[in-house]
Amino acid sequence: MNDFSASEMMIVAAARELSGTRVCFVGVGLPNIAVNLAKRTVAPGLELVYEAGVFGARPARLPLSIGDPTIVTGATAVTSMLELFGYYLQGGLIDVGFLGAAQIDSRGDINTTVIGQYETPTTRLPGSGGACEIAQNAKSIFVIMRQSPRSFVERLDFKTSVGDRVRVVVTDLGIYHRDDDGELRLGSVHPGADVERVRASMGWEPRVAPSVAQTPDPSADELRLIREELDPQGVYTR
Amino acid sequence: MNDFSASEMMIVAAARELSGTRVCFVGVGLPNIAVNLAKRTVAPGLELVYEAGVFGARPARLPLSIGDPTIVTGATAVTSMLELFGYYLQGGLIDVGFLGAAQIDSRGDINTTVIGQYETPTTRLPGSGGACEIAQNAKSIFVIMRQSPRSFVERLDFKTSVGDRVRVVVTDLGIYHRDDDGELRLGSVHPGADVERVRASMGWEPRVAPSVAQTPDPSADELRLIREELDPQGVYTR
Amino acid sequence: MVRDDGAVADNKVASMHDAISELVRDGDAVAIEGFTHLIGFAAGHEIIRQRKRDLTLCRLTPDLVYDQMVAAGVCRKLVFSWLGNPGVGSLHAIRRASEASPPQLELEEYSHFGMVCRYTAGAMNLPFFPLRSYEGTDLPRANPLIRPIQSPYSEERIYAVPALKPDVAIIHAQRADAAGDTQVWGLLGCQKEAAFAADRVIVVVEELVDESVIRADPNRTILPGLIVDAVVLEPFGAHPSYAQGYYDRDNAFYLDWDVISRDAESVDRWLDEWVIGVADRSEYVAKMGDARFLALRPTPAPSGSVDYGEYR
Amino acid sequence: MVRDDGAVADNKVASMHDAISELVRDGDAVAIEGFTHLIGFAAGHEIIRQRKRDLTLCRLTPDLVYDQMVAAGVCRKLVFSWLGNPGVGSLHAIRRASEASPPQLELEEYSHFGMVCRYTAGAMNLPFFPLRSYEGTDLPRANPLIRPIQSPYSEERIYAVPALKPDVAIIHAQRADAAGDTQVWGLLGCQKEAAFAADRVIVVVEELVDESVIRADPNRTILPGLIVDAVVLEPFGAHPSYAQGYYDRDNAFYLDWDVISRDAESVDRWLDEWVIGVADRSEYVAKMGDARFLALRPTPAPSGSVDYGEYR
Repeated sequence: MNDFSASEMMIVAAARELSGTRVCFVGVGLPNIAVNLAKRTVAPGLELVYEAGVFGARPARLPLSIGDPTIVTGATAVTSMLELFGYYLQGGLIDVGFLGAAQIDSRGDINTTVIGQYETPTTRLPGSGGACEIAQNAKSIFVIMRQSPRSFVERLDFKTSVGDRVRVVVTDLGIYHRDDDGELRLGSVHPGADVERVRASMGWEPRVAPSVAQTPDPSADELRLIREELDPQGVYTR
Repeated sequence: MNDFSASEMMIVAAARELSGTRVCFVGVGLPNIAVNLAKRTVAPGLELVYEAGVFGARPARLPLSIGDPTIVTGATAVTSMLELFGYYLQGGLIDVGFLGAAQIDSRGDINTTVIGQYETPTTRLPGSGGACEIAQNAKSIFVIMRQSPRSFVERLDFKTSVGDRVRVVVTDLGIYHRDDDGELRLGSVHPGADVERVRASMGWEPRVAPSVAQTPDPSADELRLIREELDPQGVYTR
Repeated sequence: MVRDDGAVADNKVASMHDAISELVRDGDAVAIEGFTHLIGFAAGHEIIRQRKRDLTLCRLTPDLVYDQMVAAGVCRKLVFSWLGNPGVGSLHAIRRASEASPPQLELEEYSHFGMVCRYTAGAMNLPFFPLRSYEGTDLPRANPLIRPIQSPYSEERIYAVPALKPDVAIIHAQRADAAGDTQVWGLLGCQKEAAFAADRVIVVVEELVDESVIRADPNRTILPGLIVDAVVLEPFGAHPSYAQGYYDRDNAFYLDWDVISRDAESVDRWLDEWVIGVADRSEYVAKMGDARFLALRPTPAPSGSVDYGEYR
Repeated sequence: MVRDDGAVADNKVASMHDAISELVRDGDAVAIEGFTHLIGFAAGHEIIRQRKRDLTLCRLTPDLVYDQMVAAGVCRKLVFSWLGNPGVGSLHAIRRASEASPPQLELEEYSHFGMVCRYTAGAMNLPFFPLRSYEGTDLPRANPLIRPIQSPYSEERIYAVPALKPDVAIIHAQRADAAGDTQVWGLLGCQKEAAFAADRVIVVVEELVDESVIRADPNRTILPGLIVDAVVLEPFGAHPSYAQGYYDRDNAFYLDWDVISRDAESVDRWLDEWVIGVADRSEYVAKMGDARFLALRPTPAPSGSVDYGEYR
């Protein structure tokens, strides 16, 4: 058995869910590594789209931010943000969008705006960015986030993005899919976790699949790709 | 006295009216020659804009159509038509737009759509093209057209473009400006014409300036520029 | 086809015959866009040869290509904004059809900006696009799809046009790679908007280039292969219109058409000889003769190169 | 300045000091745009040095430049869509001001696409722009300027945002000529829209080039000199952000700022040393040292040249 970090497990789990996906709106950090891992494993035809205005990026290094110059050089197309959001995203060409969340609820609705009251927040978060329209226009949404009773909440302090199109939520403990009536359902727990620990790490009583699987360990090949090619300095994965 | 054609007189009269103009939406044919003549005489800072998507054109030859490749090579900027019409025209950057007309009325309203009933026209004309939005968004409108009782009409068969921003109408017989209450007023008659002949060549009783001027003849220099540089083959001017 | 990143790219290269045959269907709304520049004559002629029927043809300026298609009987309806032979005069075949009693051709008309906004709404998946036009004119009465819209921020009322989503867009371009990543320079018209608005896209190019040529200058790309269904290599496929840097507009033909098209029979003879009577565009080009195309060739005017920088 | 066509072109070249002094006024709405790429730090620092007051600062991502400007006290209100240190964490100075009780900074927030649409409406002189966003979220409640709009073509209701017309837009670019004709490659963000929407425009460039360089590739032009009021030559003026093909993002500084900005006093010290304490950007560049900029230089990746053709 390989030794691996929680971040590596999240990346691998998200990458596997991208099997066969064609067009993916990439965020920085873990989603970026997950998408690049998927492209090298389960989704070789994957096209990377960055909200900054890039389609078909082929970054020569791990992008440091959402708008790194390495996502431009060698890309298929660079466009204005009006066209990227208008023609690509709102035009319906994005299969999967990745979102992070400070808070998520059982419906997949997301808060990235404030903790506390909107007018007098205890914590001012970054806000929507493109999340609000990505959630409404990408065909499906992947969420990658660590779970805890503070992040998996019964009631959001603010609804920044709707959960209607959330398909998968990958956390440090397990994998959820949205079921037919729109509730997140725990389908798999990662190695080292179990359903009880998952339950204790969230603010609502989760739906649980009849037979919860254990997420397969990251393979040696997946770990090698992450460690040697995608994040050799371990910026995001250690 | 120089010998000159009616078209040459129209070109020269329109060019003189462009004195000091900065940004001009150019059409093909006579307006194109008039604008280029103005740039070489009374408006050296004139920027040529073509609806096809060109700002700051510097055509090396007389453009054959509204979208000749010679308006692109060496231009300042080439844009999509969305941006040309949206950011330049609707954005309020165009000082003068040129329009032609099959019919015009005493308010400067223009018909370029049909003669006869719209559904069953006796003559199907080209339609609006960009005229309708040029008339609404350029700061002022120049019309160049030949006048006759069939083109200067009391009642348009169809209103394609509104006359609110029409400033000058140059015909083969004279020059009209729109007066304070929005009626075209004859201010000048070309050499060889007189007020009576003008009156006989239109479908309404025109307002006439208290002292109608005679349009000065085209100068030798103006004629040389037209004949040697702008339309050496005489496509539009003979 | 294996790309240098190891992924397998679609090879969408097809003959014009196959592209039109598979992607253009009777009854379709078709947009062969290109404003004076890069007009897809080769595609239009192939549609005539394949005797497609009941097409709704969309274009700002129907130009000679739609005049020929209307004359050939493939078109039921035109959606347009300016109906003329640019710089020359009328489109006589279209006029004959629309002035006939009863009219042989349905017309739905906008202004240039209205048409551009319609494609843009289609590309953006918006139900409508707002614009400042039509106020005080007879156009909204002539076309009830031009409708007023109230600003949510003032008492101001402007106009809207509805999204236009053609079944097929056909775009002529200077170059593309086999996956359909397409680059254009010179006039851009509204080809990008029309293509993103359409269900299916055919790209016809002067040159088929390696993917690396496209990726060296990603700001020059107007369409990603993602939305392209077929790539057809057809040099001189925009003749008698022009391709910036490749060939000039063949103005003599625009003048000739003014004469040919004044009479229905002479149009038929022309179509028989130059469209129906040739197998494809390369036969048309051969028949036109090298000398004609040589005379249309401009001298070079290079753009110069910029540096994107390699960031590793 | 006499151009080769005999016309006299405006020479708009100015020092950063004069451009900011003449064109940015207390109380203005200012947009220093550039999405991760070409962020106008040199201009932001000059605004701080000139102690402008009560500015409304507009930007999708306020980034470090607005964090510094807020800390320096030039800003009354932010209009934005994503408030963070990209790839690093929070903007601490802005958080301190907005989490203070009572808040020291007014916030007006949209989404990225909402901000882009606001500038686009401004550029197009439209009162609003429609978009598919905000449905079912709390954002329209938090910001009542996000309003529903009914399609004139169906029962469908989407959302609209109002036009944003800044008093001043400040755009950093790779190159421009003396008249302000400006070219950018790499990420384009929404600089074109912001500039066309603004009353006044300052362009800051890495290189001042002859008009002939611009005119050789007109499709590369994002702004015509027509809408530009001043052109400032300021190499490395976007540092610590980047200029495609010229220098890389100085990520070490983004990480450093995360530490510096956690404490108001250390921010003041930094501003004293690197902004107030230097006369201009060239002094800042000299103080940073050549080695730092040398390390940010990419290797070449040329776009290649295309042919526009000379048509006479």
